Amino acid sequence: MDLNYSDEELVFRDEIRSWLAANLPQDLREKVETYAELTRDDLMRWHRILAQKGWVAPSWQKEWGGTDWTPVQRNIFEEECGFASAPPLMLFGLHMCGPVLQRFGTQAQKERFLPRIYNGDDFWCQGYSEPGSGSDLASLKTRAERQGDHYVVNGQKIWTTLAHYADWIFCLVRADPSTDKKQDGISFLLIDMKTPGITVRPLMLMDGVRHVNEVFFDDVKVPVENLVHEEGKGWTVAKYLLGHERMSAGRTGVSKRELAKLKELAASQPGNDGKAIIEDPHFRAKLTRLEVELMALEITNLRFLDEMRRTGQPPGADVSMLKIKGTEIQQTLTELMMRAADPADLEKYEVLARRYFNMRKTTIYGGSNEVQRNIIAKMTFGL
Amino acid sequence: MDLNYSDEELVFRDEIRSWLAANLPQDLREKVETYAELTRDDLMRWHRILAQKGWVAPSWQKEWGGTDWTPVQRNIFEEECGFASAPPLMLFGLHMCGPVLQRFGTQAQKERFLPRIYNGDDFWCQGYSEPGSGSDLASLKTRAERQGDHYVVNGQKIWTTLAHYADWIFCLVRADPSTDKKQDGISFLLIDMKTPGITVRPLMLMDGVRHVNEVFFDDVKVPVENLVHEEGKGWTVAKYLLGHERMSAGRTGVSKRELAKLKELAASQPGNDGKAIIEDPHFRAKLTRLEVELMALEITNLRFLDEMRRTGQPPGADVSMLKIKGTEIQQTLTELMMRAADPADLEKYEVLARRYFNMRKTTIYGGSNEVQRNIIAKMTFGL
Amino acid sequence: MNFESNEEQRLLTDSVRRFIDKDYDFEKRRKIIASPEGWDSNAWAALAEMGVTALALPAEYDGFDGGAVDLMGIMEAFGAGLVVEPFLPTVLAGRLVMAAGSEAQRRAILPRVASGELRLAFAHLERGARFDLSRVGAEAKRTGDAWTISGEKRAVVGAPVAGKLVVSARTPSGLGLFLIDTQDAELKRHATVDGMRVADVLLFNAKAELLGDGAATLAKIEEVNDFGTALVCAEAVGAMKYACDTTLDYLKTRKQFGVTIGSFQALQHRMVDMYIASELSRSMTCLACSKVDATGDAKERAHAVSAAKIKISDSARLISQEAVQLHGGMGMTEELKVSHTFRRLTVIAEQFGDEDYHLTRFGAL
Amino acid sequence: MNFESNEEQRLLTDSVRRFIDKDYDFEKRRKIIASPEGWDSNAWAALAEMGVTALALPAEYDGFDGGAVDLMGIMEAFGAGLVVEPFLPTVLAGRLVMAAGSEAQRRAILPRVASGELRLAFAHLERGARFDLSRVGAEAKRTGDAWTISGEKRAVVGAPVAGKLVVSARTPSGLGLFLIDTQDAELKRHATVDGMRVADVLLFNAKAELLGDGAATLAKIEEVNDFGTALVCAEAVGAMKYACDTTLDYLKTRKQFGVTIGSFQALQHRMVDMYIASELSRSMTCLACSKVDATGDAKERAHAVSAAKIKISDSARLISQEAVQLHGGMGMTEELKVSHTFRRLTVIAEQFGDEDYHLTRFGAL
Repeated sequence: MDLNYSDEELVFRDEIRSWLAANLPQDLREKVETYAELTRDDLMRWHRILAQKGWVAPSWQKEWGGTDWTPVQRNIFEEECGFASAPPLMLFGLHMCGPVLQRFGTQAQKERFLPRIYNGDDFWCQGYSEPGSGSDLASLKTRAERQGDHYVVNGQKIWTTLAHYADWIFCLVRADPSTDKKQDGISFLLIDMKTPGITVRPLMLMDGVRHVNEVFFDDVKVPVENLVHEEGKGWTVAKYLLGHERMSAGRTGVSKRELAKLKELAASQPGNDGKAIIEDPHFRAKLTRLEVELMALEITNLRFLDEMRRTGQPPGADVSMLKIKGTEIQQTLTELMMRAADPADLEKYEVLARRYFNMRKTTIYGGSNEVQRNIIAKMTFGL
Repeated sequence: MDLNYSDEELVFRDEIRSWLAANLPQDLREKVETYAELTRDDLMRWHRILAQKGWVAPSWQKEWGGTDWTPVQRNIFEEECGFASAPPLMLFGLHMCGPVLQRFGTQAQKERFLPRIYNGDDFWCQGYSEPGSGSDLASLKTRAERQGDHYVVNGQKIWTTLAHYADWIFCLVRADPSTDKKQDGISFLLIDMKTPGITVRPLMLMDGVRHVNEVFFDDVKVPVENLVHEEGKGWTVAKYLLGHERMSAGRTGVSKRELAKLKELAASQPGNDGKAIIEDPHFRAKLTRLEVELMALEITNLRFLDEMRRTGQPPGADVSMLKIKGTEIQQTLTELMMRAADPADLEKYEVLARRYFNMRKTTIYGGSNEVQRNIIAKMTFGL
Repeated sequence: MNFESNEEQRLLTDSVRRFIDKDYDFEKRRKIIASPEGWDSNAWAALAEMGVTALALPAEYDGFDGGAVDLMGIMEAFGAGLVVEPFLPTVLAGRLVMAAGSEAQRRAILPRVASGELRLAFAHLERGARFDLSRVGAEAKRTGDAWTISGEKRAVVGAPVAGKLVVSARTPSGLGLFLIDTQDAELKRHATVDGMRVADVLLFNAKAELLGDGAATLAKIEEVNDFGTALVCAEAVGAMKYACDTTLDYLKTRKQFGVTIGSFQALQHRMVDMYIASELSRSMTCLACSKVDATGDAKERAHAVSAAKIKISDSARLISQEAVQLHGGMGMTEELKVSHTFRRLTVIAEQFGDEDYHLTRFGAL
Repeated sequence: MNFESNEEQRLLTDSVRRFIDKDYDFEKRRKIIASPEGWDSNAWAALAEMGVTALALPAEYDGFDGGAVDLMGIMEAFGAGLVVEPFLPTVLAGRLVMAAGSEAQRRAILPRVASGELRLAFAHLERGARFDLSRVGAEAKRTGDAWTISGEKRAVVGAPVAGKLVVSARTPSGLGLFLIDTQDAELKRHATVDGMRVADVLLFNAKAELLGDGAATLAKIEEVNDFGTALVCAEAVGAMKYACDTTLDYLKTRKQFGVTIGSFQALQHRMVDMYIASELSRSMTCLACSKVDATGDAKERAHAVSAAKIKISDSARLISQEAVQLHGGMGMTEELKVSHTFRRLTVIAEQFGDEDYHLTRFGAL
């Protein structure tokens, strides 16, 4: 057993680290570090810098731009980006639509969409949840009726992250409402956001920022060539994505950066006795427990990567624990930051409180933590 | 709103307190305070002292020895007994069989059993749980078949507290195994423990002490006059008892005494820095939170009593929260005591560890805390 | 022993509740917090009309001699309705005028507070002090009979809408309490995340009127602060009750996998734990309010108040977080009231000292 | 980076596991802990035969140059099987002889430890010290070349079955480590709640042999103590895994209300939380063991070990309590192994410092 990176991996890490130091624009880094809102341009600028370097989609197939990195290298890259305060990459194109097209798309679909995703020409969003179907995704109702060369889509999506920035949306839609099993009869469609009949309505979250939207489809015509995989096989596609999503849910790189910032903050903010709040034993105990949880998550994440490396298999249901612990840690981080701030410092408190509010979503979205527990109970335990 | 006792109640409390100071034998008090095992004689000696004073069964009907105290007075009495380190009263006769006979018994049954329970002539135990039916009590299988003037009882009870001390057992048995609803067809029987065919087998708990037993019934003949209420109506009797049981589950008097002892202990035991462990901020925080929970429980208990006093109604399902919090507090008390003990003091640690082990049962028995949560969800919330 | 409200308490609380239901619903509140002023003079007038602003002041100054127990039901109603009117700062500063001021000052100020004409705020907090009430840096200077204060008071709740401020400052004899006209200070106005209006109050030789100073001043501030803590606990109880009720409603109506989510046992048990936390918090609030009113012993009062605030801070966090979680995505939106209740409970958990502060304070008693 | 055991580690761990399955099952263990000796010389011989007693000693003294990582799987197996043999005290004291003793002393002691002939224990703890390793009151006196020690060492695990004891005591140059023959001490024997044998060791001018003393002694004790902490974490991981597995089995077989209790979602989610705690504890144990072996930096080592012990203490409590609770009454009985696992985990949570101690230690690094 050896928990250290190998020499090659350390060289790799140093390469990433120094490239990031040289190429991550200072203004973007600052925005990330001050929790400022990132515009579409901010996000895409960073995307394109990475695309140009050839690092924007490490896990893609080589021919479409993948880097052939090992799982450990990919993890190092993500950690370093997080630690360097790089803006997040928008995952809907890179981690979701891209892999789906590579696995299920036609050659024509691949050629049409993959380069544009890679280069950051198109901004993608994800149309999964509906008002009546959150955790119970398979009960979705948005209807796609075949009419000649088109599907005609009617219905509503909700919680659509950054739909107001998006050029394209990939959707789960119901092709056949008559199936016995609700998982059957679902299709996976790619829809141009400029198609007539699409309305995007903001859904303001409690931090006062527009992150998510409702998207309404009113007789939206989608060419049949935008169907991915077979009609009625959308659930297979969705399940394929599930594993992808959870593996990166730990976000240990970002959390390590935030922990370092929390410690700095707590060392600078007053406690009740004139000393810094970090020296308050109650606060310190919470901070230490958080740090321990993050260490445990990080090593657990490495254990999964090591297993992937050895077996060549994607991780099983246990990877849900990365989502559960990763999001709990992210939430506790923001909570302790808010609590570390001097309550007399209105600006600081407000920025950190809003961030705390916003991060409450992480245990809800991407499969709520309750659903993740159900998954472990069912798949790992057989209950 | 007034959270203080009235002047009359204070007079009453002082009367109880000084009587206890004068009449609680020193050796029994010491046994309680050192967590020594109480023998049958210890328990009955205290029972008889209280019986002689006329205070052993305050809630009974006046004609059978009840005191006509208000709910608040009864609570004061219980608190004071707990705080004075009086031995526990065995509830199976006084709080269970006695009230059941007064509510459901024939005049002959009352006259035969109540005075002997009151005076401590008979030691009672409770035959409810069976190996296959713990929380799901109604699924019990012990069979009582009518044969002429007798029921013939066959089956097994488990978790029978102090059955090895007992003269009598009251049992839930199945009179009719053919009913559709498993709650129907259950009878409530009184059985003399000396009847041939009864075998008591100890079930050692992990503190190494014999508290509970298995009781086997092998063609045990029980005269029909020992049936309480009607044949097949035992479930009505059991439900009647449920409310009785939970109301006294808070045990705030005993817990307040134990909290005081915990503080004394923690002030006398070393921490890691040469100061007493009570000054360790981590330990102190746990202790304070425990004290706060106990304060909250005590006042919540008073709120329920106040409501009973005003409405004259027994408390509803909400009283389950007294059981939940009361037992959690009792467990935390024993856990912190164990942790306060100097690990170098083998005798002290062992006594306190065994007590911690033993108290784990409190969240399991008397309707597990999971069942209590189900009760609130169903009865209070209507879920 | 008696947990019931008396007749007057019940009647007044019912009026306040009816007023909130009718004239201060979620839509109305949304407009108020979006308005430039951030409070509603009509609502204020209505509360004054009902006698709320006079309740906790002595009868000799047109008040009703009420205490924390009398305000408990009203604060619960404010918590449930997320009322943002500057009642709490006004009543606290009013009680400081009562505690520290001269007879003439009381006569000049308190009847105007009782009538609702004058709103007050207590400017005490400074940078670096966190919850330690004794840390005051602002300095008062005396020239003849006139005082001026220089210093920076931060995050003063209610200051933007107050006519006068009660300000703490150092004097030659220790700590003093002063009255200043709000217009004599420079205010940096701010709307906080829970919809309240606060201000940083910057004082440059600001004209001030001495209420009182000397050794007893800190004890007076502590007493009024404990009073405020008890009240904010009651407000939290109302907000927690709302959060529990609305979450239970959601569990009963929201369907997933073909059944209501309230049928899932894991969620039921969590709902039970929220409910228990809410009920225990109510008990502790009863204790704190009754001790604040009844005891003259500062230690006994602090014991009850800190214990209550520990429980309320813990419960506020548990209940607000669970309420949002059990609501799923909907709980995250501005559109649902529960997200605003979440924010208010988040702030209350820290207001008048978070549970860490009160753990230390309780432990030192 | 690589979490796999190597071939030797796998083979040895498998042998130990097979041995426990076959010759150290729950019934056998019950007999051992009920016996007057409280350990099993046959089992000990078998472990020695397999090389377990030699594993963590240097090759030059007949050992296998192993470290904590090599022992990890074995300690897990011990934890799962609740093995009560005095392995941990022997290996810790052996490593102290290695760290502090002279070449001659090593030669005299270590090969006998490696072969299984000699069992050791480390007599360090005294009343009033709790987990602070630096608090030693026992005093060593020198007369010519001969040393004697007076003092009381408490709760020394393994002392009743050890041939020799490593004892810490004050010397003129600070702290010293000594060897004494167990028979030169007065032992008050005791069987602890988790089935281990310990003794209070009372020393009255007991003949002692100096291993070493001076400024570096405390650091050596700390290093070996961290080694022991890492090992006991591994033992806990094995015990927690057993507790989780057996609880899951119980959930799958025990029926109530006509269905297995594992179908209740509230219990499923609690089972998941136990499982996650167990897996995260395993990760932290990997970290602690590898740092104990690999780093020469005491601070880095302490950082990893204290973090691991915090996690393991928390998890041990959660898992042991939940395992008993989910077993219902059966979990409370002597008859079920899980109640013994509960007891061992309770003791482990405090052994080598509870989480409060390690929170303070970690915070001070």
